[in-house]
Amino acid sequence: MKSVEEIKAAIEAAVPGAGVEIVPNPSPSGQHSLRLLPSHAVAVAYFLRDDEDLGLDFLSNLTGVDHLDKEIAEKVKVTRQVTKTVDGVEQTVDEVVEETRKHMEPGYLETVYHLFSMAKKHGPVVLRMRTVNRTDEVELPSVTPVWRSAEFQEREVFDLYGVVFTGHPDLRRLLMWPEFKDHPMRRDYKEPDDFEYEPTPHDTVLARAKDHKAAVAGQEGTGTGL
Amino acid sequence: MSGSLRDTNLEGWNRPPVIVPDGEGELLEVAMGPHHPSTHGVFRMDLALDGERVVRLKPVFGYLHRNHEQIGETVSYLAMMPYTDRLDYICSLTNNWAYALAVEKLVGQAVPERAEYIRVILAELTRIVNHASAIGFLIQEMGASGTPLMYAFREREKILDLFESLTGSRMMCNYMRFGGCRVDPSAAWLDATRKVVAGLPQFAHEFENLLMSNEIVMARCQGVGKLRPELAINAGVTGPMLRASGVNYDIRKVDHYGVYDRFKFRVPLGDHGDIYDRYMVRVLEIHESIGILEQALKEIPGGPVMDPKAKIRGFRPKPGEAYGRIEGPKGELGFYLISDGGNSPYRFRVRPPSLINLTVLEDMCLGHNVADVVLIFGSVDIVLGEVDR
Amino acid sequence: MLGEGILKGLAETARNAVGSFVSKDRLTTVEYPEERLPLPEASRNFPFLVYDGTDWEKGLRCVACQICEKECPPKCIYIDKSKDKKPDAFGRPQIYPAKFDIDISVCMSCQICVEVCPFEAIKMDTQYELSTDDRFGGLLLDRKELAKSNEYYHQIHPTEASEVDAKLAAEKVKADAKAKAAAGAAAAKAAAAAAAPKPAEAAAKPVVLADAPAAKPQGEGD
Amino acid sequence: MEEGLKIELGKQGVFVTTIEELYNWGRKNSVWPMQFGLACCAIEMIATTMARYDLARFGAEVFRPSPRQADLMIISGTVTKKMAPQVVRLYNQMAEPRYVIAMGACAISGGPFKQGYNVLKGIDRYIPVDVHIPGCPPRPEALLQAFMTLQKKIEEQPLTGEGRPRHLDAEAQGEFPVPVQGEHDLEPTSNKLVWPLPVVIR
Repeated sequence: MKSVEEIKAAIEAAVPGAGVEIVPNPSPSGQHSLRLLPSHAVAVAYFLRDDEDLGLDFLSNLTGVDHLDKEIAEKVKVTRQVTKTVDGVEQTVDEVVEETRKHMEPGYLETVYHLFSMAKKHGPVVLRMRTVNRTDEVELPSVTPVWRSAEFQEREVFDLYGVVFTGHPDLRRLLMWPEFKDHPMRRDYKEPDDFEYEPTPHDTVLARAKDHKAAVAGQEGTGTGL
Repeated sequence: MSGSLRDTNLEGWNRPPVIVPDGEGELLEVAMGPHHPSTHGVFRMDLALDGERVVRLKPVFGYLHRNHEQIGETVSYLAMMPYTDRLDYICSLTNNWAYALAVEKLVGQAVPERAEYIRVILAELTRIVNHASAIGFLIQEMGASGTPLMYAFREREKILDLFESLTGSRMMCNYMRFGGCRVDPSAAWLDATRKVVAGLPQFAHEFENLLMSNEIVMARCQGVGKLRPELAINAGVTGPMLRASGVNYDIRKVDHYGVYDRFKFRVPLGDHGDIYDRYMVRVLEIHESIGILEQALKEIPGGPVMDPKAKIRGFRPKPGEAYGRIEGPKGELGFYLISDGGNSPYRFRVRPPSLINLTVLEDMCLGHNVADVVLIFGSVDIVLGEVDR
Repeated sequence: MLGEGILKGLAETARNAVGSFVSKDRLTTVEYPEERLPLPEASRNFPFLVYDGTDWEKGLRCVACQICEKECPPKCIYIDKSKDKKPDAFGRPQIYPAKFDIDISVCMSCQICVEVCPFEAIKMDTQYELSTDDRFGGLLLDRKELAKSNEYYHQIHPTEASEVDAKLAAEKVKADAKAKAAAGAAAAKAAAAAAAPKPAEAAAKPVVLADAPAAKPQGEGD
Repeated sequence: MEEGLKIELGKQGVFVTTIEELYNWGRKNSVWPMQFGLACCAIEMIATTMARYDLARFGAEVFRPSPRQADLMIISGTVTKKMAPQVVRLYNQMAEPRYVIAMGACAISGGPFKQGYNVLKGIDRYIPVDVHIPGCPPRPEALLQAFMTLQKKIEEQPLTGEGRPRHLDAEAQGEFPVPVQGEHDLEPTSNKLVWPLPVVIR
């Protein structure tokens, strides 16, 4: 099978402006991935499926990943001009200072695709796409018209992560009930408070059981069991 | 498989046109499930019927959504192993293997030779259990209440006894570890397995005789629920269902995982892609599995079953990701793990063969009678624990 | 011929029906309350705590290191560490579990607590007749209900128990030798520099305690 | 009548019984379960009805698909929040006297999955449960034993007065409220009448 670099070159030759980016994977599995731009993703998908050499006719796995807003602290070397008194004379000297800068990296939702070829019996080729943010701009193009196997998996990602797939023929919740409002696999999802009886509470459960107890005590003034 | 995909027109993948009744009467909408005696658990199909014929079928999932993926992201790598048992609860050992394989890929862990042989033996026993009970359930849904399922379960009990004496539990084995297996099977266990395996061909033969040429089975199954190979590939269908449509794709042959390339076995392929072919592919796979078992039990080497360098507690893989997959009895079972260097995976994803095989359920059922829907659904061979996770 | 396949199938069922009178292989029914299948040695259901000697409270091998509590996948173990130390079955002062509860309405019988326990203190029981109509009292086992003697362990898992005993004995010999050596060295040292001898327990104590989780925040229960 | 005398008479070939005993004997030996499998434990439930364990020996081989014809509901597996309203509805549709066995950890308390967002932490939040079987999954023998526990319970029920079966009690609650699937969780999260919350003393 072609390497990721070759696939990238092939995609860029076939789909101008595809803007494919290689995401290296440091794990020994060596499954590096290609990040696509949502605007060209469907064209790239058709190319990958129909190309003579690649023939990736089988979309095996499609899933979402949630990345929260992250505060990144990085140390930057900054050159500053400092006024110093050297030998009784005031001078302006360049000085290199290390500074910790913090910036917020906005969170995003990511979808990951694992492609194989049944005709050529090779794979996987891993693709990724990102949404702009986690709140309002969560649209990604659907690949269901290209690979039918995406149909339920995209519905699942929509259900659990809240990625909206444009072009999906039937985008409804897959696992949760239709009235449900949240996206429970997101990392900031808060579960409903139903920890009424916990004889063996631990870590997160302990915290939630405590919260529940406090809430109940505040409401009724009566204590219940953990 | 005929030619490549490009000569088939998949642009119109959207379903065959809905048959609209001609004026008289209306479509009858039926919700089949979640409590329905024929479905394999809690599964619901919303059907629209024109008389007896199905004109629309929408599966509804989630009645057994147990949040495996969320739990996988909160507990440690080791603690997730027993949860994988409960994904496809008929075949816990293949689930164990798929998960162990994914983690081994993630950290580049080698597995001792003996452990690989044991894994093959257990996986093939599991495959026999699964296929036998799948056929039993299918025939039960056809109306033969009891007998075939009874025979399948009689054989299953024998294999389950082997699992219990090795792993400690009948169904939820929790046996494989990253870098090997938990306990070394004794010589007595291997002998007992040889004895059971020696009895299996007779069972397979009887099971075949019981049903294969039965006229009722043939009348109900042949030509019903056809699946075209092009659609099967495009819809990501895997396992016996894909092979029944005539696509030669068995991950044991393609990925060469474990020590499968040391064994001689054939991949049964169907021709028509109907219920009968799916059923026959499973029957033939039981025969092939028995062949693999005989070879594996003959050749099993000595040695450790666990890589001594493998870590069990405090397992923290370096950041990275891996997708590992095996040929489960139901199809391609994959685990996708992203590690951020922590105690538990950042993302834990199960690629469920049962769910994705159901993508084509509507296409297979359209135009058939309601009674056939139950059969077509049964021939997909799903387990709800894996569909909904 | 039409019907041939059905006849063939009927022949199979007939063979099974007749066979069930002559072959044990075909008549598999076990009449449960009266006759029981012997459980295989590896069989497991719920955990129990092993104690040495005769007094369950004194002989518990558990030292409340809380590793199993941390590793338990469904988090069904609850341990409270004791504040004081009590001598164990071999007379060494040890921390003991002041509270050790297992909620068997949650336990998934996965055996991970047994695997991670460095003290061979928790093992799997084979008892399965536990059905009860008492939801809260009957399914939360405390340390008294969990404690079973080493003899019982030998009864249900003979091979494994003998291995464990051998291992513990070897460990004890090693620890004793080490303690003796340490004491000897200390004595030699003391003779040279008149320093105080090291207590033997420090050397005998397994190293694993070092990474035991920190004590739980106090006061979550009342 | 004294137990000893009864046994003695039995030895002489005279069987003495009361209406109550006869009635309960009939009831306990014809408990028909509902064919209702939820998850992993359902496979063990099926195994119990199969050749080796043979539930038919207890007069319970007739698994009825319809709740109207069933006496016993074996909750065999995880009840999710999506499934809980249906389970309660099925229970409501069963005719009295009806019994419930919660088979396995998930049915009792949510079991290993109780940390999940879609898992109901025990079916006894909505319907009364008669027998709990711990285990994940319980062995078929454990289900048989629970079945015997239930039979014993039926046998001991008096026909009048306190503790009589619900079909003889005109005031017993017949319908149990079916929870509604709300925007975040089930509403209400439990039925306070059947879920008396215990206090765990720590």
